[in-house]
Amino acid sequence: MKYFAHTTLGERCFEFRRDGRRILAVETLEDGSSRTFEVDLSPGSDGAVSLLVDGRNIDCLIERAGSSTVVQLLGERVVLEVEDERERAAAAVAGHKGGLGQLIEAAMPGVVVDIQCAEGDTVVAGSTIVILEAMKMQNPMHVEADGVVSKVHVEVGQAVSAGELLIEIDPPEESS
Amino acid sequence: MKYFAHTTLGERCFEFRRDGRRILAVETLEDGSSRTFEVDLSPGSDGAVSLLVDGRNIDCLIERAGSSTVVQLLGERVVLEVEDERERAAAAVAGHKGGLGQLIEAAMPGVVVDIQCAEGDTVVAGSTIVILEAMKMQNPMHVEADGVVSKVHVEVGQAVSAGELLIEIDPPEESS
Amino acid sequence: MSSQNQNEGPPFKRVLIANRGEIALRVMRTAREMGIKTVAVYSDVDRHQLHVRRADHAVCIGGAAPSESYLRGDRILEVAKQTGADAIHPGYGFLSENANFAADCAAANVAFIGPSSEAIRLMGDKVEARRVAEKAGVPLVPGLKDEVPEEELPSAALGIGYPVMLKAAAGGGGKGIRIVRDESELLPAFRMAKAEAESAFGDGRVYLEKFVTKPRHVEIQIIADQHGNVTAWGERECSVQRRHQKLVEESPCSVLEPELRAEMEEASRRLARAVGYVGAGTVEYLYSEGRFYFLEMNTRLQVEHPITEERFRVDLVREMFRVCAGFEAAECTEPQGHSIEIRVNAEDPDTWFPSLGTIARQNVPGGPGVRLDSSLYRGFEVTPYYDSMLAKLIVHAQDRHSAIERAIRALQELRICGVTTSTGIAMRALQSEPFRSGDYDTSILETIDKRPPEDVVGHAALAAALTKYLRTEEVPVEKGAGAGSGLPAWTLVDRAARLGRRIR
Amino acid sequence: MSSQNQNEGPPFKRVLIANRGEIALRVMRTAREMGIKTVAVYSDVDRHQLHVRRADHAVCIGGAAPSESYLRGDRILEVAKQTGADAIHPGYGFLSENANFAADCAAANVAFIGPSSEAIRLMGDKVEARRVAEKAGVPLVPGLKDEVPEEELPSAALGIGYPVMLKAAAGGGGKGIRIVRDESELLPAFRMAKAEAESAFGDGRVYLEKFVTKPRHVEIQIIADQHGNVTAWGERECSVQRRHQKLVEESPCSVLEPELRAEMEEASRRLARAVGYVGAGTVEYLYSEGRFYFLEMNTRLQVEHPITEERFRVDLVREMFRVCAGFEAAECTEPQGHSIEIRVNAEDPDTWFPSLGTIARQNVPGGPGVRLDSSLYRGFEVTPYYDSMLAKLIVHAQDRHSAIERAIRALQELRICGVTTSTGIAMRALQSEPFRSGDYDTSILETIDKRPPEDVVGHAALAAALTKYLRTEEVPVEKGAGAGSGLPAWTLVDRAARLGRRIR
Repeated sequence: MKYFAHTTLGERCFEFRRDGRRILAVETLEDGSSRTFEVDLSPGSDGAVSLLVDGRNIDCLIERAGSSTVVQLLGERVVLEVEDERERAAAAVAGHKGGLGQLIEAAMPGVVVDIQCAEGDTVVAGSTIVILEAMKMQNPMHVEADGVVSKVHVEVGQAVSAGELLIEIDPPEESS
Repeated sequence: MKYFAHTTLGERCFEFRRDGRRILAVETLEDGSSRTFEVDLSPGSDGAVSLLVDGRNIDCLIERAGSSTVVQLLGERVVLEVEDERERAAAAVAGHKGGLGQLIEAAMPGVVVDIQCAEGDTVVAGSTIVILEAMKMQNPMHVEADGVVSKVHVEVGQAVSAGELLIEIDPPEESS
Repeated sequence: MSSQNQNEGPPFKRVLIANRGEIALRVMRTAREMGIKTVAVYSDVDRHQLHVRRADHAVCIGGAAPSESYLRGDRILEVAKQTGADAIHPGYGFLSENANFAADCAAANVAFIGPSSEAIRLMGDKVEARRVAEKAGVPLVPGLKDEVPEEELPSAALGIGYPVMLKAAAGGGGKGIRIVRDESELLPAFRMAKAEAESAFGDGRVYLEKFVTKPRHVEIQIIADQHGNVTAWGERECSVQRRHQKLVEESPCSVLEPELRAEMEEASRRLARAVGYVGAGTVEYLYSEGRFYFLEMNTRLQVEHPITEERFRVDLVREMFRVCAGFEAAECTEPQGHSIEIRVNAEDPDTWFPSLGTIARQNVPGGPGVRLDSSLYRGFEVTPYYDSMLAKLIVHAQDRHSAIERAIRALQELRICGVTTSTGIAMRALQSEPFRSGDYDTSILETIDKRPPEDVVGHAALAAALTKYLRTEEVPVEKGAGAGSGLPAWTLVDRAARLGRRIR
Repeated sequence: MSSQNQNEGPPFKRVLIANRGEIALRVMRTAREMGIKTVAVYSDVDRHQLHVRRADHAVCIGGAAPSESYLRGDRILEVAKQTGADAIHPGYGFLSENANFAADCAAANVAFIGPSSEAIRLMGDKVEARRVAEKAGVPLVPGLKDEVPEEELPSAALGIGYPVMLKAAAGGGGKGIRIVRDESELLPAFRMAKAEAESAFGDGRVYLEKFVTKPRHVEIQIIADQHGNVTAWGERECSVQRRHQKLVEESPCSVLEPELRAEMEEASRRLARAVGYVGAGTVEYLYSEGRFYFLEMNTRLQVEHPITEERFRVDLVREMFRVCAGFEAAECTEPQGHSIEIRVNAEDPDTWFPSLGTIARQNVPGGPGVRLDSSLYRGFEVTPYYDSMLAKLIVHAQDRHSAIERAIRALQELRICGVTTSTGIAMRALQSEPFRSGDYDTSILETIDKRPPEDVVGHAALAAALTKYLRTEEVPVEKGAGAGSGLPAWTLVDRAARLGRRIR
């Protein structure tokens, strides 16, 4: 079965095959060609996973965060999503991505110090919509995709807990 | 219920009583008098236990090792045994301590390089009875109490695993 | 000045540390080494924090909100009295620059490990501090305190030196600012700025100030004693900042000439003398292309003090205790090599939001030239109540190049699970061309590429895909030799922390 | 001699580290900082060891027994060739003092990071080493190589100087040794020793040797380059030993006068020159009341090298790479302050048996002046295959008193669960009067009280009793604030390790 890893630098596609203790990994490249390497995996009780890829060592620590996977290696933190063939097929059936509304939730407990929109406003991706104060810092929260504010659930001065719904945004009218 | 802690520096006797979040500890001293102090306990997911005894902090880490308790604090490692009143009573019924035979077991995996006794030998407490080689070191194993060697289970050159029975010693004849 | 004398004996009997986190631990370590007993104070939620567990005594002083605990000077002084503490070390933040608290300590006859209440007050008032600095001959950013008539503007600008900045009196946050590079632009810019300010703020006053190009944050560490000695311990460069928060600091500053360093040290000493300073203090400057301008003086121990300690092999906390107790300040030693500090903050590197959660595990770096000042333990909870700085990684090496390599190596060894930290962005800064060359300023984090390198992303993709394969196709994995526990071999560390919605 | 030049570039492309544990990590850290790629080799049971996980490449070379892996020079050289390594660092132990392996490396055109095969061979043969040392004017323990007739004995003993020792040629382990303090005792003692030796060993030969009173182990660190420069980096005192294994080391030696240090350094340089030494090496001496006597030369990196590194701020591994690549040895720097190393061995402090088990958790020390060179991680298994040294704790401070206090403070912070370690006994040594005063010798561990202090035992008793109370009477304990996980509040850490039968 194919595994697709979505990263900030594009998608990578792998297939794996057991060969005794070793695992063979086949990566399909963009031009359709592929390369194979031998992988030796050592998972540890300290949470670290040591991978030897053709003798080259990749020492990493893997956490799950919701649907994402976070990989720490060489002092870097890489956030990515991995999907297998079945999941990809299921997602395709479930409908096209995008064009859905957004829910702006509080990323941390804090106090709402500014709301930069009102219901009915058109907002554009990247714009600041709410500012939360937490840990003595002003934390702006941004809109991820264009849309129209359908509901504002909070007011300035209100204390909110992590995950609390702040604002609902509908997709822009022309695309829904 | 009373708790008795046997240490290398003698025995300590405590009783405890809940008082909301706090615990009151009463220590019975050797002269029969007692002293009371307030204890505030904070156990942590990192295995450490912080005790505040009348505001004085005792930061320790407690492990069990068989019937013993190992307490690490202030860079010291204290091995002791704790018994409650019920256990003490049960032990008293089960009969007097001592006078029992000893089993000399391998404290670690290794190779037997010397056996300094034969079956029928009288051995005295503290004498070396077997030497195990492990980690490139010669590790002498000692007799804990006087007795007579009743059975030697191993021979020189034999590899043994941790806990393997090496030698059995009966109590000295006059005392059994 | 005397050099330190190991036979002095403890300068205090018992010190209350009116702080939490890594700085409370930092102070306790030195106190313990000096034979001074320590008293921790803590809020309800901090019972299990290391600063409580490492203290000789600990007393709860109130609720989680700082205003109910760590800022309660009255309660803290009461605890000091109860526990017989003859000194209070305030750390940084909280009560450390509170002139009233320092005065209260003095009145209660408990030594405040810091300068006098008056010195704190003077340096804490920005206007007053500038006035004192100017009087002491410490250079300020040249500018006019009042608006001048249009006809006097050109000569005033010439006096200040181009480029200059026109600033709306009522402006803020960068609004209403115009940069003027030569005289021909001056009057048109002035008129437009005035009109803009009028319409935007209803206040047309516009001031003239030197525009500091390529500003770098460079600060001088001083220690002053009660005998009139003020010693200066070189500089720290803190230009790697985001949202005016320092992220990476280094010492020495790679572009500071010895003559200018001597000038800055001398200016700092003059300022300290002008306010009768006693204790450790830091004078912050803007450095720009061979010139320096006074920003402010911090009348306390600075977060980044360890890089000075590593280069000079001085224990600044020890010196604070010593000079406060009346001993003479230690003689300045010869600095060696290069030191870098990386702050480990619980925050998302993309959004710079605080990252809350529980520390599931951590791997700490070690080996030569690596120091970690950390408040972390397994199970540590990052809460919204306090500062998001969890730890400081400090390295020292023989030269700047080696120190950078060592910092990178140590960051590769450091792993914290359960929250997201700022170390990734520090790694980017350390590996960036501007930082490596030394030619950077306070804008560095805005200009560099913040994405992880491509090969690292590729390896992460492979590791993540392989892990999913093992979970999905349920292959019985032989445990790696030495793996130890009975955990299923491919068990992933599950994030206790709830991540924000950004990552989807 | 040149000072180090940061523009030299990496001296090697890729180094294979023919070792494991903390020393493999130590070498890798410097290699990584210098831009040298690293190749780890490992045995079957070491797949998850940190030295494998921190390397750029890793290759399995065989079974757990050293003879099947880390001692397989042929296999290791093969891996070096396969992976393109142009250098091999042997660490200490294993192949580090194997003259044949050094020769094989040379023949295979792979740089052996150490001296020539010939130098290893000469210094490895005790008789040969004494001969070379004597020729180079390095003082040996005075004594006679042959038995002398009774009538010549008094003048010979006078020449050597009292006290002298009579040693049976066939004796060993202290048997057949008699100490003679003045001439009146000499002949009677000689006759008795002879008779005893005859009856005990069937060999009546008895030799005369200087009896070294209050012996201290003091060693000199040298670095020699290929240009004839031999630099000496002061001494390390390693007299805190048990079973001839060092446990605590310090630098400088508290009783060494500068003149004698200079003499010892000069003698060490002469010895190094006599064998054409290149690389880092250590000349070990017995020091006794103002005199020193050659013991042996270790032709490799020493376990306790970090205390020299801390005082001189030199990276000895870096220097090994440099001189091996043909660069000139770094100029010696001025040493500062005092440094102490504590070895953390997995062993029972009473029986000195190795303590096997799995590391369930560890808390590592931090803050100023603390360095940890450790191979530990959570889940690390202490096996009987390899050395029981798990980690080294190194501290540095401005003077000896502060260094001792810092070492104690750091040991208080260090906690290792799952095995028993030697740190308790190190704590006893550091707190003992002989160590604190500096007036100690190699017998120190036999003479000091090894029991923990009474108040500590009392607190441990209370903590253990309270914990049992909570478990037994099953009181619902409120979780301490910040405790974090969902563990039952009073859950004890259960020892995975099986403890020996001594503790019952």
